[in-house]
Amino acid sequence: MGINVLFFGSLTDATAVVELNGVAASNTAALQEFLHQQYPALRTARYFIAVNQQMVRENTDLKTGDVVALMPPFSGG
Amino acid sequence: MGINVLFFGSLTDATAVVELNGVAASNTAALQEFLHQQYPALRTARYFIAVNQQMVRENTDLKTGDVVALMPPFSGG
Amino acid sequence: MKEKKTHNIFIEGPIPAQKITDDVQKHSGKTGIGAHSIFLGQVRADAKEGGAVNGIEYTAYTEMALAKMDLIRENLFAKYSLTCMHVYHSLGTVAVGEICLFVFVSSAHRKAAIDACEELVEQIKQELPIWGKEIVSGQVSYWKENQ
Amino acid sequence: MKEKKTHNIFIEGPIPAQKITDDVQKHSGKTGIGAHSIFLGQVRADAKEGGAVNGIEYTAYTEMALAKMDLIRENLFAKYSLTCMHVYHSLGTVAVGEICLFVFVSSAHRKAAIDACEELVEQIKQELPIWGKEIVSGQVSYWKENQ
Repeated sequence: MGINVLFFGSLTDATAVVELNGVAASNTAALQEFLHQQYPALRTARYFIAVNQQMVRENTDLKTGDVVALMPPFSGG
Repeated sequence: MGINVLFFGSLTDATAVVELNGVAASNTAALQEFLHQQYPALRTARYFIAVNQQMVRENTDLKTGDVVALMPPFSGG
Repeated sequence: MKEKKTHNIFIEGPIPAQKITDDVQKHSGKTGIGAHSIFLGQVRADAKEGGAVNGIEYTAYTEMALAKMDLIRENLFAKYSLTCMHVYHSLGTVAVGEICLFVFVSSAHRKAAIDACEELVEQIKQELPIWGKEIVSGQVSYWKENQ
Repeated sequence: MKEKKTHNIFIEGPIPAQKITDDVQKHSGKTGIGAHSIFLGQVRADAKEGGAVNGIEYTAYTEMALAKMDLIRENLFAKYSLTCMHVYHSLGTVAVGEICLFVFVSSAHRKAAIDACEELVEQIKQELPIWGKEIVSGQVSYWKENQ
């Protein structure tokens, strides 16, 4: 199980994938550390984090099955 | 020749005509006095005056060939 | 001396709804446009003494309205960065549910289009010599008053 | 518990211009409506290094966008006196000159329709997780940034 991670917009240029399944991470800070190791270009990218579609600004605990989205600034319309 | 007078909107209920030709009046005040005599219901009506399509707020001299429009508040759209 | 072209804005009867799509499509070749702001006035079945409004009958001092509209257009083009501006207003009878006013403003960016469209609608209502008579029946009608 | 209906706003590819007239006509029976305020986003041929933009490719976090859109809709209905509100946004590729956003707000009076439409457009741009990639050619593209 673990965490489901989604990448959007310009972040997919850094990751070359749009989704990771079954990532082990107990909170968003640990998840970010793992992702920044995996995809160094993410370190300098500006992005927001949503946990289960709710935007979070501070380090947030994660449990198995949670969906974490990494989203660059929106540019719809 | 004289003055050409146009009535618009609800004022035509008071006058039963939309246009008068060849009215003798040397200024807008004199014209209004004449029209209020002719059409008493105009006295209590709220209206603006335009001389040759320019709105006028004060008594304005008229010459033969001028077009004077009596216009109630606009209600387009 | 600058030559001026007067744009007609008046359409006899209701504004055909198809005109909206047709006019939008005419702008697909103007590739600098990023935003269209459109306002439509639709005739309401307001409740009046004697029944509901069935339609509005519009009259205007057309020469003065067109001259005034040209000035409004000129001022808005000077104030905002706009690509196009189109205005159509009905004359004669427009039934309930039909369109009596079509205002269409286009710009590279949304803010100019939206702000100019809003200002244009206000100025059309306040400054153009147009009058509406709300028709309830053959016997009953009321001269419209703008809010 | 209040049941919630999620409205889909996404359309694959460009929004057909004909939809604008069709949607306006669907509202002619709602005789309490006096004003429609419409906003359209059109893809611009912006000049970029490598050439002019040919089109925009839209992607979204659709589930989150739809949930957020429902909240925006609810808040605007609470704030303004509105009859209807409809939003359509493209996904996938939209060519220059085509429509990628269609926002349609109706009310008895112009002020509510115009103010709500403007606020809605801002919120769509700022709060919906949607991304545009400006395509110049097969080799060259730029991630769009909203102003």
